[in-house]
Amino acid sequence: MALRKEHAGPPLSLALLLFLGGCAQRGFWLLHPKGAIARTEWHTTVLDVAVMGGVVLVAGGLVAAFLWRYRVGSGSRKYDPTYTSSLVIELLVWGVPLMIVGYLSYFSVKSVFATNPYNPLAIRHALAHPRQTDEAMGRRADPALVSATAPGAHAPRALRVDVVTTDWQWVFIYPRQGVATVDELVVPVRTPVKFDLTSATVVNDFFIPELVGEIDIMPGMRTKQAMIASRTGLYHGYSDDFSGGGFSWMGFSTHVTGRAQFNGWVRRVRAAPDHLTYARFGQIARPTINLAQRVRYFSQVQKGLFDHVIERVMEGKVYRTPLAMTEDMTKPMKVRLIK
Amino acid sequence: MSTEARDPLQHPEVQLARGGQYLGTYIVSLLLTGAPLWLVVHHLGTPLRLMIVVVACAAALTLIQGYFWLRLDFSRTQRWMTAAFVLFIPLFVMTIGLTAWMFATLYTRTMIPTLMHAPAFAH
Amino acid sequence: MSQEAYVDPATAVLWDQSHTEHDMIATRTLGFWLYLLSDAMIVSSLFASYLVLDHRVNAAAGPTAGDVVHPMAAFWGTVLLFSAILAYGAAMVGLKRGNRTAVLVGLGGAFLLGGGFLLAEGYDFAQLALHGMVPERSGYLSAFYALVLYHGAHLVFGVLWIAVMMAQVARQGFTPNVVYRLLNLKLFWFFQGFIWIYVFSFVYLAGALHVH
Amino acid sequence: MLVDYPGPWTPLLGRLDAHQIPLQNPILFWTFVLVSLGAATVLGAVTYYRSWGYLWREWLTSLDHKRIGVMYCLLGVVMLFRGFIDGVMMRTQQVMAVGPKSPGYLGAVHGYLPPYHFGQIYSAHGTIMILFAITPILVGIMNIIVPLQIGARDMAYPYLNAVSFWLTAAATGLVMISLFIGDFSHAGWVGLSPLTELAYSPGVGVDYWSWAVQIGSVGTTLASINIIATIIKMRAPGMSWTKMPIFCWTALSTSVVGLSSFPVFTAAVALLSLDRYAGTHFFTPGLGGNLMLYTDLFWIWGHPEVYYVVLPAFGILSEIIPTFSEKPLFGYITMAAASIAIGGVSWSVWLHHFFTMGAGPGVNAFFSIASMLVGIPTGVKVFNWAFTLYRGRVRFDVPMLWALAALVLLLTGGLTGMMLAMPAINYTVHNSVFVVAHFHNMLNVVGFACFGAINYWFPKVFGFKLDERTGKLAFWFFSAGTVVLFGSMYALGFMGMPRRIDYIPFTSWRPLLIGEEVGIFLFLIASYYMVKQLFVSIRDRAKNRVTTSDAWGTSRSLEWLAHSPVPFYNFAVQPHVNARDEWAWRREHGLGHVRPDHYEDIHLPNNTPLPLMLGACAFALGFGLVWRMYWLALVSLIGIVIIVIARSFQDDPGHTLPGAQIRQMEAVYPDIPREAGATGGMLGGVVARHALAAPRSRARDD
Repeated sequence: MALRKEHAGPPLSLALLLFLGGCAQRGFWLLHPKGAIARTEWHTTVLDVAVMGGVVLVAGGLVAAFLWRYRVGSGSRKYDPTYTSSLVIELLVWGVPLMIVGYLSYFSVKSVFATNPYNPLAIRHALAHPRQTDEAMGRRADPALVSATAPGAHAPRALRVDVVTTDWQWVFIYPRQGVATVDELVVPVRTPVKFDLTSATVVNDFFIPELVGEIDIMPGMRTKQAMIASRTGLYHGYSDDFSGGGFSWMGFSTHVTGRAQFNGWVRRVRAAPDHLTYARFGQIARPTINLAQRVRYFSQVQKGLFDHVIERVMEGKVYRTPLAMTEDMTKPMKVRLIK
Repeated sequence: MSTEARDPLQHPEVQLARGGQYLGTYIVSLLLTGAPLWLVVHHLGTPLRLMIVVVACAAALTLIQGYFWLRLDFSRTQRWMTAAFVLFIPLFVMTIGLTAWMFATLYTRTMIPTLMHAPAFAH
Repeated sequence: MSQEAYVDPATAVLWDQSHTEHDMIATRTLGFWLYLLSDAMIVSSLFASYLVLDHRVNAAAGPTAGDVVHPMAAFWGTVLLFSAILAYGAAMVGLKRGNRTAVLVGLGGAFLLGGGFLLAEGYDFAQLALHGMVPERSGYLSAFYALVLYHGAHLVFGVLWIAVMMAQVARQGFTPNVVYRLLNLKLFWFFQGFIWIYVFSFVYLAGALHVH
Repeated sequence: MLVDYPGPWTPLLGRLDAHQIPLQNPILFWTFVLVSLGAATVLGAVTYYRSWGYLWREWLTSLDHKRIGVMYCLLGVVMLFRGFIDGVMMRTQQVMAVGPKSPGYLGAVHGYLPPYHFGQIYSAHGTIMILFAITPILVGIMNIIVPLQIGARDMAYPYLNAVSFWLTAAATGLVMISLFIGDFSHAGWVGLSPLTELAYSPGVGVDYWSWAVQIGSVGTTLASINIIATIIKMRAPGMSWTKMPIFCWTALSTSVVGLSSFPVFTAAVALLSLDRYAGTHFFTPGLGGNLMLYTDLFWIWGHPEVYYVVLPAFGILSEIIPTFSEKPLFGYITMAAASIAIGGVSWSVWLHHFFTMGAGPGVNAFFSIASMLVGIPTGVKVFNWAFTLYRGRVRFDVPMLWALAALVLLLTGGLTGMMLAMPAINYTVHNSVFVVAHFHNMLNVVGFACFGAINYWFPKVFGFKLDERTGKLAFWFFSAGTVVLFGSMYALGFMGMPRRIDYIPFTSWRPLLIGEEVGIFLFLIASYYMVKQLFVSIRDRAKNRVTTSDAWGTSRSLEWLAHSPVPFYNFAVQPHVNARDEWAWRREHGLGHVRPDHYEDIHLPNNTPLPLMLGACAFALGFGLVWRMYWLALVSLIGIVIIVIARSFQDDPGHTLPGAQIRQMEAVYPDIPREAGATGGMLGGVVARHALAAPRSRARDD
């Protein structure tokens, strides 16, 4: 994997890291990835910024130097209006960018496959080399994972989560566990998580900045995403593609927990009284703004609900946005607000 | 400064008209649309082969009609039109080709197989 | 790089001496040709839409290309359309000779044959609609109607334009303005045949083949 | 009633009824009051000064490319201001609505704008800035400058030129009237699909957006045709392709891009309208629609559109930098080649706007590489500009300041552009404010170039320079605002902040949002100085009047051979071109003041109100369709057809200006005595026809 090399990028990238590291630790989520995918993405960023930053510095430096040297009143006697072309310079200005673009293209293609949402090689890499991965994140390697991925051992079984977005909430279905939640995602640490995503209404975008990059969530279609989290903690996820009036409130909290805590959480959800049938889903899918991001649990999920949502959408099922919501801008929105 | 003074009928673009070529192109056009039609209607070949024939006939017709009807050649009168047309061809190809390509890869990934291959929701 | 040829300032020509005239007719036809090409971009986006939506998923369990297209009927349309173009070609030959009657007869022929094509197409679409194959039925049908009817709409416009040009030729004779409009109309009319090649091949013939 | 939509409908008024005029909304109410007062003032002033006749004869019915260009620019600047106000409102909302404890006003839960109002504002901001501000300004500049640079008397099709302008104006009118009658789209300037479908946007907002952009894009396509044909067919004798000014090369490239891409946009939005009006299923999620198809078609246009606006900006920089470096452009041939290459490559990169769609890695890799390729010719341009400065004599006049700042912005924009071209990076910043910062960075390159161009060519069009001191103040405040605002926005991008949110859930984003607010405040100060610059310049126009054709003394291309202000016939006799920088060549060889030895008759088209009427019909068509008043749409459509046919029967013969009269008019110019120059009037720097038609006692022979 090229990602190892990127980590030891040119000194410029280190300087940049230092500079950005100086920014407030909290908030600059992209700079502090907590998962293999996000880390690959960040390292690609650093590499790209370092290379292009060099080009920009050279170009900007040239412009600044020439402006200073040849400004009127600089005393420069080198005024030469006939200097209007040079084969060497032309070759350089075409050739060098071409080489740089070639160099970056190589890494671009490589990182495309590393972060390919349908089959991210970065996760395979993280599973194959847990020690490297954890050390790269500034952590001691997890002995459980190291032994689990030793030759002959089975990698931790991936967790499957089906994600359905509505106007404007998130429904997370855990098909193997048979439970579901609204607006809360809980996953175990150092375990690959595989998402299937679809939307009941309009296009959304699944994004947890510290863990995984974006993937579109489209009605009537099913996209996939995969991630692995290397540290426990609370991370913020939200939709990143405008989906109407409740878009700004369309967030979900992502808890990355230890394996035991995860199992405990699943047991807690299984005790919830509510069941998620297609009819119940229809209630959730009515335009609703979950202002306080109140979390709801469902102890049972109708089998094949995810596919059924897609099928119904393909048949033409829509959850209409009421006219009053869009027309009447002054009165509070005539929409279900969960406060 | 008046083109009006000149006889517009002497304009080279008016003089491009050629009755014989028009008629010949007409006959060839009917042949090149009729022949693939005949093959297709009578299923004379595998779909792939027939599709190749259809594409080849369309391409040939493009050249023939372009040259003999629209007079896209490199004469002084017509060269800008020809150049514009030739420059547009990659755009047609990219618009259609790249779109088809990206949706082909998208469909295989995002359309659920059971729904794709069966008339799943025929009631 | 390329150095310019040296012009001696002492003897240089500073102002136009040749009294070059702009060739109004060639300028107009070039602009109109550019318009046609930009219009062809609309057609190619419709083709792109058609190719994408010509898929089992997009038929929404409704009719697919094989059920919708009637290649034989489309071929008779093709004959009518190409004949209309040939008639216009005859008018252009007449124009070259300055023969007003020949131009009017050619235009009249193009008018009737183009109108015939439109009637045939209209009949075909009426049949489809009667069988419930309306554009609202599925994404595929929407794309099919949009593509074929966009071509048809051009022919409606073309037929209207031919009528206007017949009036202008009859009233004004071959003034430069009438001549450039006849040339533009020629480009327009011939170009519709061009586009029809693709509609016929990739909608009607390919539809009959079921290769998707 | 073709499709099922909620709400009442009457045959006469369609969906329109009294409560659609949102007077209960205080923001819109006061806007309405202010706009009405402003309009009343302008109309009153025109009436008071009895200028209706002048306005009608010299502007509204004019086919003169310079006047149409000026009207384009005026329209663009007004809309730039409107879009800017939208920007101020968005920044203010975002800085107010941070965290769950932030208060709400005027019916909003947080801040002062409810989500749908905020959605309309950002959609209007984007649509206006790109399609109705920057595009008209650039088309206006090309309209004025291209014919002058190639030594032509007018565009290839003066009538079509006016039609393009009035279609653009009609579209702009639709956007503006949506403020006060009904609402505007809330689905972004891109028209997010399927949010724009009737099920999710049941109001008329999306219809306003869709008809406005369709009418506007027809206008822009026609303008592109005009510019291409003008450059191909109307060049002055002697002007071979390698002697053509570089701005014309970029205008050519940009117009090719516009000609080929705008139709795709029209098609995409037209199909959307079919969905909304005829119940088809192009982009619906169900029943066989494909919503990504819209996104695809949109960006097939959308990305070339980016180059459509940036290429003329590059051309402007390539004109300003040599002038103020007193050197010819470095690497002319490669600069021309790079302009064409950018236009060409721009056609194969559009998928990078939806890398996250989930297409295969091969597709993403292809478009990633294609997108990066654009960086090569752009880099070439930057280095060639740098070497234009090399061994020059660099002066820092206002146009040069704008141009140099644009150059610097281009560097940062290029850096972030290369980031967005890599899918792995794109996945983390797509749809975040990072993207917003990137394209504002790039559009600011265009904006800076436009401000530079306005300062640079103003004396050519109006005969006097813009005020230097206020110009510099405006420049510095604008630059500071750009750095602060978009620097903060880039940083917020690294925090992962999504674009288009009207409520900010995380308080950690607040400090940078305050930074953005400070930035927009700096813009506010800059716009004050811009207005002041215009005011001061017009007030002191006698002092700032330019007395030679070459306002800057070191200009290079052919437009500086024409008088300042340019007379309505441009060049009394078409110049014969001998060199690449013809004006510089003549100046350096002492030929700058050599006049033609004889004058010939000039043939010019007559004014006509038909383009204005076409625009009015297009507006009525759009308005009728928005409100589904089908009778109005039908009547105005028939009106359009009748006008087109009527024009073809009219066969306007134009009018001829005798050579003797031109000799008299030309006599005014040699050293432009102050009083004589003043005859053009304030706006009529493009010297008014009637003022010159009268014989002049001071007229003398050359």
